[in-house]
Amino acid sequence: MMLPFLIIIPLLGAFSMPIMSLLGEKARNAWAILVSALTLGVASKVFYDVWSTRQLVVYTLGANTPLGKGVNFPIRILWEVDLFGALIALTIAFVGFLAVLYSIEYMKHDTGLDKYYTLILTLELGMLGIVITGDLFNFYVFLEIMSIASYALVAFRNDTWEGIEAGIKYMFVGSLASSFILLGIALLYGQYGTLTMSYLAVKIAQNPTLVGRVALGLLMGGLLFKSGAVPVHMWLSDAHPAAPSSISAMLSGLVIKAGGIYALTRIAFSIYATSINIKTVGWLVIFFGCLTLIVGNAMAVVQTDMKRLFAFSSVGQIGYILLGIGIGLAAYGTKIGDIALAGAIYHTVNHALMKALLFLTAGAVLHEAGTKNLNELSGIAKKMPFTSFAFLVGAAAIVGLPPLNGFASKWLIYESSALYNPFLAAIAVAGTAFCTAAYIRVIFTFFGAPSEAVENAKEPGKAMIVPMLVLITAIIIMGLLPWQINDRIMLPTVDMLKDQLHYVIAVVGGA
Amino acid sequence: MKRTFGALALLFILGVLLIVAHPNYGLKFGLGGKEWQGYRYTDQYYIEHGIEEVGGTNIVTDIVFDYRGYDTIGEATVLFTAIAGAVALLRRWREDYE
Amino acid sequence: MSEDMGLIVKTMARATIPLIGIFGAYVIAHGHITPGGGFQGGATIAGAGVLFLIAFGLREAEEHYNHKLYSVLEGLGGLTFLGASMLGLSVAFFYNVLWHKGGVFAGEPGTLLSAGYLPIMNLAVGLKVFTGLVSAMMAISLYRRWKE
Amino acid sequence: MIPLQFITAFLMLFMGFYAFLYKRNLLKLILALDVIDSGIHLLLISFGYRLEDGTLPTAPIYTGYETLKGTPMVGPIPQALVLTSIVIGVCVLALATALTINAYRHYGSLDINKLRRLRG
Repeated sequence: MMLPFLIIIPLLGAFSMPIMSLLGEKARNAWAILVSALTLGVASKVFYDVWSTRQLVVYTLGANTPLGKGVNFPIRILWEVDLFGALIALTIAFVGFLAVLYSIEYMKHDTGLDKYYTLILTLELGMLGIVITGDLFNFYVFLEIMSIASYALVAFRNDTWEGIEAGIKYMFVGSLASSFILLGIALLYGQYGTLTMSYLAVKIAQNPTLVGRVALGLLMGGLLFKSGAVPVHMWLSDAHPAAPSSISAMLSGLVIKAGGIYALTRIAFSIYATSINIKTVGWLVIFFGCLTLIVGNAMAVVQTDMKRLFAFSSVGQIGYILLGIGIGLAAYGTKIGDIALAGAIYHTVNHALMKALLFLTAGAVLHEAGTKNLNELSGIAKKMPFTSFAFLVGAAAIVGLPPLNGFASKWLIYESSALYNPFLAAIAVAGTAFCTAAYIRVIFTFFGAPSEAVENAKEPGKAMIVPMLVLITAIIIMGLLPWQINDRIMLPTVDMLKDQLHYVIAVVGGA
Repeated sequence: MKRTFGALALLFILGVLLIVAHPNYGLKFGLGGKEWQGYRYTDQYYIEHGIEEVGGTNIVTDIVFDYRGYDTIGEATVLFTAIAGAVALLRRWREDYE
Repeated sequence: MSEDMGLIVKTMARATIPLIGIFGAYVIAHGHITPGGGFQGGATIAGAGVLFLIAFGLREAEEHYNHKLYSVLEGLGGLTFLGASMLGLSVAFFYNVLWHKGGVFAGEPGTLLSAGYLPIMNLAVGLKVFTGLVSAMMAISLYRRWKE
Repeated sequence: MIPLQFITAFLMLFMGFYAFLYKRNLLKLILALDVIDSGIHLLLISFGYRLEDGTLPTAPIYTGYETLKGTPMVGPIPQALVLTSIVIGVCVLALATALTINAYRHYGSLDINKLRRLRG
């Protein structure tokens, strides 16, 4: 079974990095690329298995069945990979591989690089661990691995004050959020005695108590912190611009998705789906989604720093995804809920690709022109035609122009919000208006009159061009056949996600 | 303004948690025979089957390394990452090399 | 760190550091029988490292501390841990094959060589925690003192 | 009545979050992180306590296998979870210290309000 290798290979890569760095830079870089390429291979194999068989994969660590001898409750940690987890794992491995490839060239002038590659592999490992685990405390441990690796990587350039300040703010907010999540998990263990998500769903369904609701509130609060919802998004608008661009591509594209959105969805749909009045939780998530939508995109318009603009637009897009999940929760049984959820999941994958591309282009511009300030960067298209083309594709996709992949997922969210409650559709469209305004402004600076900061800018090296090229082709391919993707991948994902009964029987029924 | 909002939220959380800690609304402390079986059935399983399934007489280490060994390898990775991060953050600045 | 801790502290440190090391090794090796384990034992031995730094000063500690070696040892500890967990991969990722299938590590519970791969993992984690904590301590104490 | 263990755990949590609202020194905030972690650990450990009709429980370690077979034992899972969570707390503290040392070198002060150059 290939599933354990999804964790073994990055772990092997991370632990052996100090040894490989003894053999010199070339060997270390090649080893990092090899490990992330292998992880991508394993992730696509796992995704293909789950997708072709439409079967939930349950893998117990340490025995064949999770249940103890002669008892009906699970006692071991188990992995429970459904289509949603496998899809996000594939996105993580794909964007992670491109980020490692990109940072070979981009981080060439930095010091302390063998620690950098250790941290980037561990960041990818943490996210992969979150996405496949079926045990709540294990989810917390891998959330901490991901968070600690991202704290260190945000502040990796310790000789710049932005890096240190953003790192400290990100660390304190992140640690508070993790403490909330640990408190929620502790309360759940205290009340129900088990840590396995599926058996917890059974116990909560049997006697939903006040402790269960308080724990859900704490977990939701912690995870909204982690996914950068509005009242607590300040860390995100500082951390993502200050990090090196290959890292902010992974941060914006993957970390807030695997550590925030995926966890929110898994807890809401696989543990608590039937045992709470799901409408209020749905409306709560919708409220935060709309708030994030408006504030994120509105703040993006007024930014002068390119990467801060992208960071705020990430906050805005997270608002879309939260809106989709909120409607999916509020209209739980109906067709509208399915469409909204399919749109949210589809948008998670799309946004990961789009935002990674945008941050990689910003990195290329920063690498060559040396400045992020939009006012000084006008007219860069003449000097760096390919990067500007890449930026154009990314901006068009994120705004939602038809031939590219952003259109399909945003359209699903519009459609479901319009059907469910026209007021939400109005907010969603307003958000897109702000987003379009922000990106048009950047496009104009790209194609304006060349300024002096841009004189000596030229195309970046090959290792930075290839990831951008791959991302462009991925976005265009996903854009050309959106409805096939939606029907064959996204809707089955939604069905498996909402099928809580099967999620539970796969474990408790003795896999 | 932000502080007072934060303080109010904090007091609210403390109040909710204290309600949850009350025996007849939520969590119980010092559980006895039948209640112990009801609430801590997994602990009871480990105490009874720990030795024959793992072989170590220290049940906590049995759990840490065999039943929940995957947590501990995640744990070792957390330690590995934090040490790599701390050493990376405390390295020389680029200007120190001149 | 130029001032010296004096002869008394040095001789006391010379006397106690080996003892702390032995006690830490005991806690690691007997992790699966008596209270303790890889993490606690490794931290105890790292305590001996801190005592060495305080008693003998930074310059002395810097000579004995080779950063490359410590990070390689840390990686090695992690790889041993991973290797021990992959022994039973045919059945499942963390399958305790040394205990279930008998062999050297399948002694009577309570003896040293029992509990399957637990002793190997304890040693690996002990090595990892010791080298990790000492290299973190040295990184913090050497910060900006590399010039003098 | 609310057991004393839970009250102490939640008060430690309250102290930790209080420090984040009102204290400005970075080192105090780092210590507050540790206080919050210790509060949650106390809460977790107190879930494992067991009282079998008055007899005090022992640690779940079978030193002499025959003698301890029947005696009530404290729950081992919270101890395993707290062991993992303590090491996570140590790692967060190590990283926070490294960041604070660099911040002191950049800003010359440990006051978090001085770290305001990035518009929040």
